[in-house]
Amino acid sequence: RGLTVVENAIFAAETIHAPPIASRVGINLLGPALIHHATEEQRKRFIPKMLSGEEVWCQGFSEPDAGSDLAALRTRAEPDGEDFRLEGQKVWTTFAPWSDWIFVLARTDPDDRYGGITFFLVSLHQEEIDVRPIRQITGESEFGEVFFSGALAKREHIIGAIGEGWKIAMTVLAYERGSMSLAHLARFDHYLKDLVQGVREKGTLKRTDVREKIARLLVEKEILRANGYRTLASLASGQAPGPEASLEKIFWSEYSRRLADGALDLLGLQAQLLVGSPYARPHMDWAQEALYSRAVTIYAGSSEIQRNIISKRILKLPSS
Amino acid sequence: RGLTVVENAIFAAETIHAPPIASRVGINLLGPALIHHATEEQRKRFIPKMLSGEEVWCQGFSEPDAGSDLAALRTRAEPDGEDFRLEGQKVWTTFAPWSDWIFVLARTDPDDRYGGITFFLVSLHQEEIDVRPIRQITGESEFGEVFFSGALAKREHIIGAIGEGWKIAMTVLAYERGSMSLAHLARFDHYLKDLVQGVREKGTLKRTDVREKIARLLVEKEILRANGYRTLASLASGQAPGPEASLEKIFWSEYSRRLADGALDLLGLQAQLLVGSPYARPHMDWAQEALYSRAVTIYAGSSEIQRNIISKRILKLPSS
Amino acid sequence: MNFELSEANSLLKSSIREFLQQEAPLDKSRPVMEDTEEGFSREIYAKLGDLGYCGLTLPESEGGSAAGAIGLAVVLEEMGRVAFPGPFLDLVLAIETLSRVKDEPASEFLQGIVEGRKSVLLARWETLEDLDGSSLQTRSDQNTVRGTKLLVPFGNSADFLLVTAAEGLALFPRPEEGWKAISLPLLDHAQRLVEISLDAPGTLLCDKKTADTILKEVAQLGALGASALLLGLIEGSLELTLDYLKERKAFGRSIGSFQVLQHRAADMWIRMESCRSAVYRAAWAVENKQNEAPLLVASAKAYCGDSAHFVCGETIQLFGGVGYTWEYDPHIYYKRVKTLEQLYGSTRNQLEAALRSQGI
Amino acid sequence: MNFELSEANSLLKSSIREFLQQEAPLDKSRPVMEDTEEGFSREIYAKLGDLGYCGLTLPESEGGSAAGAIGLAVVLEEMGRVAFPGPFLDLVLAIETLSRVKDEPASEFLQGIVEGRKSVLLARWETLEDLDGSSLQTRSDQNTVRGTKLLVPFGNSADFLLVTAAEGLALFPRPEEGWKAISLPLLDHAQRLVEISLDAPGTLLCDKKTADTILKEVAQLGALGASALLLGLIEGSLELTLDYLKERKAFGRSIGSFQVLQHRAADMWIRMESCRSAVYRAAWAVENKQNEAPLLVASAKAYCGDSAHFVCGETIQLFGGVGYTWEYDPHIYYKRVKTLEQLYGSTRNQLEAALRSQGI
Repeated sequence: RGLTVVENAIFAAETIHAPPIASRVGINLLGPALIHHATEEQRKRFIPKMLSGEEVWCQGFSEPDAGSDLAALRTRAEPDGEDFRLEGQKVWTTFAPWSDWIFVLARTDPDDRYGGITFFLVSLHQEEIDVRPIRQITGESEFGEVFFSGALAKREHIIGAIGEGWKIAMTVLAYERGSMSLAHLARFDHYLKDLVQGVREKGTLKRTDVREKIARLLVEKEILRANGYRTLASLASGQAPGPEASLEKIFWSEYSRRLADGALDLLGLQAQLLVGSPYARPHMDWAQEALYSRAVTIYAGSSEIQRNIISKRILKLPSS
Repeated sequence: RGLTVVENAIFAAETIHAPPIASRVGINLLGPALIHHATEEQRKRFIPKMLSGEEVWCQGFSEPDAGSDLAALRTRAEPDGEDFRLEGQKVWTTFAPWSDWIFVLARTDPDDRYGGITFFLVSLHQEEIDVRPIRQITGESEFGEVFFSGALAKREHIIGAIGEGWKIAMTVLAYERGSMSLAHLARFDHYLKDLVQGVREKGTLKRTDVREKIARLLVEKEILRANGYRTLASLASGQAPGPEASLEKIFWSEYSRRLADGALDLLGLQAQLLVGSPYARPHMDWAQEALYSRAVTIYAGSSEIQRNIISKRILKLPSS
Repeated sequence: MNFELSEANSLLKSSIREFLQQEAPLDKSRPVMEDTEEGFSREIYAKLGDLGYCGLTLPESEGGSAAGAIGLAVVLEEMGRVAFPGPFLDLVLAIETLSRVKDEPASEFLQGIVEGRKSVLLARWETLEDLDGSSLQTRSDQNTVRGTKLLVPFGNSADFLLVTAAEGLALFPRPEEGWKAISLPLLDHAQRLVEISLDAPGTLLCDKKTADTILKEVAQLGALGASALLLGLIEGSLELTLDYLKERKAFGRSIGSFQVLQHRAADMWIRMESCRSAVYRAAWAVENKQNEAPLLVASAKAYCGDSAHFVCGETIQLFGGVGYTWEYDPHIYYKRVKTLEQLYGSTRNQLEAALRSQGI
Repeated sequence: MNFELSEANSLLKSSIREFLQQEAPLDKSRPVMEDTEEGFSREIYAKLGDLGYCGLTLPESEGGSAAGAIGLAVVLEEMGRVAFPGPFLDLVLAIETLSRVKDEPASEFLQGIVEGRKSVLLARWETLEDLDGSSLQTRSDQNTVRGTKLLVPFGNSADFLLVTAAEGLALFPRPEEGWKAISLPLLDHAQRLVEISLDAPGTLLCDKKTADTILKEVAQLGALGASALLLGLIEGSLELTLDYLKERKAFGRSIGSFQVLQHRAADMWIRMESCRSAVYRAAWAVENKQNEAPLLVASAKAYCGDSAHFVCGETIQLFGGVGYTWEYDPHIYYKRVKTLEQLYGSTRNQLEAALRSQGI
């Protein structure tokens, strides 16, 4: 029956040290959606191979003109007998180059902004799909673009009903925003240790300016953990995550930037030396992390989008 | 012929140490407007007594429902033979309780948001005007509300033409925002000296966290000075201040908050003791300054209004 | 760890909230802060005593309601929300100290204090730096206490003082003679901080070593309590802000519809929720004697202090002109925050304590 | 003080801008940064030499154009705007050093360098901390230089090195033997930082005392130059941002119409204008040998560093997804800023220097 949310977070926390394992997108993002919205057959068909890593998943949500404004997506699903054919393009698809399946939001009704979106599971192993990696500012290519030109999307692989895609996507995004923060904490614990060690070796750990900055990073990390436990407690008690998940997404992503910027400040040029270069920190690539930390406030709903959600859906502030 | 802008700033810089002298509003704010827009007679009538301090001026712009949105002002000027009668209320009028004259923006046309505003010079010594002081969070009452019930506003004391009030008000606000920052610098130099002295006496001037914070306050003060010189140079070369003045207003007002907050952080509870209380800093009332520094980002156009001006009028970013 | 309040604590929350709405809504409290010499209402404190709030944290055996650290946080959060004036937290800390001194002279009259009939306050500090109070100048023998204590909140109203002295902890009934109090007016006009010079009869309750252990535990409770107060102040201040954003109009629309102000409010809300997580996680750790308690309490105090400064300061900004007037309430919250940032372990000291707790 | 550029400097500004638009617009420079070993185009540097830019700050008597500190700032601001690759500033600093060493071996070939035919670079640092270079391990006598220098920007491409040694400043022609360079790949892929180990013939140009005086003056010019580069990077990055804000659409409107992004852009603009004031006020003070020069240069470098980090970082954020791709330009600016924050007097060292200049 898939992982429970708690197991999910623990799993993520345990695996975070390992190099990004491709099955994480499936387990952490699609997993909860299947548990909440899929049929028994669909779960039987997909969850075991997802857990075993036999089938690797990627997420087909964003499009070149539908980033922050996800509902502007234009990928079309045209009926073809029982099934559908996909026409369009997805972008920022993490792990796309190594995936077997993709879960896709596509339009089954061009005129209904939200109600016209359907959630498909689609095999990437077909000629009508072209995957091109995108190079990131780190130099790596963890994600890519996916082009659909008449790709087959089977009716039996639609999750929920036709037109329910937006609702299901919101579940996926909420889990992406919420339950992941404990997973990131494992990274941050590890990083902060390296920073303290680096400062100690540099001989500046006694400087009060250094101490204050490290203390703030330590304190905020504990706040992040407290928030994470709270979300986890409410998820564990069965509630699907709501707009509150935006708090966690903002907090962990902006913390990760403060942490990396802090390290570049406190460790100086050493933290900008790529791993492998002489004098670099041996076990922590601060340069890459500093760049990566610029991405996390953008993907899975930018900080700006999260603040819109909070002010509109939680604080109920009026629209102009 | 009134003070030149340079003299104006120097004058302000020299007088800033003295207790707020009531003639400053007239000289710094109305002065430039008279020089740019008044007739020779009007200048002869008003500027000498303004400079001598014989006639004290206050500014009647804001209203209870026209703060940030100044053009929403509703004080009416009804024709009465040659002259006009004022009906309405002004608020946040600095020095109102001690003033002889007030320069007022009033509506001569209810239907023309900008073009319906006229700039009047009005004597406060008449029964149809009631001035009530407003108590501030510092406990003092430097400003007040002014109620007009049929107060006489003479045609000969209109500055510029009827309906030109908005344009003239913009000159006043630009000078208020621009040329004052060097005046404030004199205060900030004085305050930062006291902070350094206080920290020295506290014995924490050697702490690197304290040093970094003081250094940033010192550096930003020099940036503020550089900006001020630049504005002054362009004003001195004859240009009336434009939207760029918003930069200065934002910088000096937000700096004054950082400076006061920094002192309360670095001096600890001592900085919160009111002057006169044992153990307080003898010559600097940081507690009052900390409160006052919350006001400066609000009056003369809040920081939010200034950023609107910059993004719209300088960066030409589109309206939705 | 669970964030749901126990049934007992939810009940506690609703009762104290109801009590404060009845007895001390801000409009009733403001005249007390502004126009009375003592700065709080003895009458209301007596009622709090009758209802058992003063003995909140004491075991039932000592006439307390054993509400523990979480219960204390619940009550103080509500008091912060209405900026409740007076030395409630200080009273609780003094009572906690007394109850930890297992010694007759203490428990003898503890009852009267728990019932709010008499007040006792801690006089710990001798410098402006709120530090651990090592190297004390105050001297005490079996019969007299001699010295000067700084920063006694509402000290002028105390019937008894618990004084830290070089020899240990001394109990000091307010005398006719040999008691000089100088008030130290602060930015926060609701505070009644005094410096007290003593030279009068008092009793030594325990030696320095015992006193230090006890005061360390009590200081942790103080920092936790102050964090809960700060959380409450944030809640009260943000509530004012949201109401104002919704009703105030400018440029022909409610100012709450401007995206810049919406995001500011979102940031304030994020701080509030994060402080809540921090306070209750720390309270839980203290109540359950977790090893991480020192880290979590220090983190909560430091983070709540910074957050409250931000939230209550932004409230003034978002209120615009009226936010700077005495008449409106935002300054009440802002000023209270400024005092709490410094007392019960200043932000700077808590940050250092957090590092130490991790051996850094 | 006057912020209007002199006629000569306005002319200088338009000529260098035109030159860079011609020879080194960012789309032409990117392959040079990304795919070449040296990381810059010798051809373009030779042209800069021919046009007299390398000798920019030298007196006419030495074949320079005596543009002074303001002229240098003007040129570097334009180079920053297009993220011009290579060691131009380092070249100028080395030339300034040589011209200050009034000594035959220097001026002898200075001409060739000023004309951009040969390159000379300073090798000052021996630790990762960019400090004043006291306690040097490198040794030099009349005939040889022996030691290891860290952080020589584009050092691999130098024909000559000016090496700081315990005995003074040594000139070091690149030999066949006794020269070992290890590259230190950085966050900024356009950088070519190397560590160089030397054990080969070189000439001592002046003693330590003279060297220290000269290097102090040159370091001031370096900090000023880096500030001007940072100002230019801010301008280039903000320009990208404003164009993108105006053309990119979301939720059916241009994203530049969202108030939150408008105010972000306003903050970026405020930083840019403030950096401009700071850089030209400092340049003016250096050129006119004002006493406040040390304070103003330190302030400019520290403030421009912080501001550029903010502005170029926000550019990535405002570009959204594409801002994180290699293909788009924001990362070029951001990465360059990160190196400049650390070199030519790190922000931390400049803040300390600012205090010292005021006797604090």
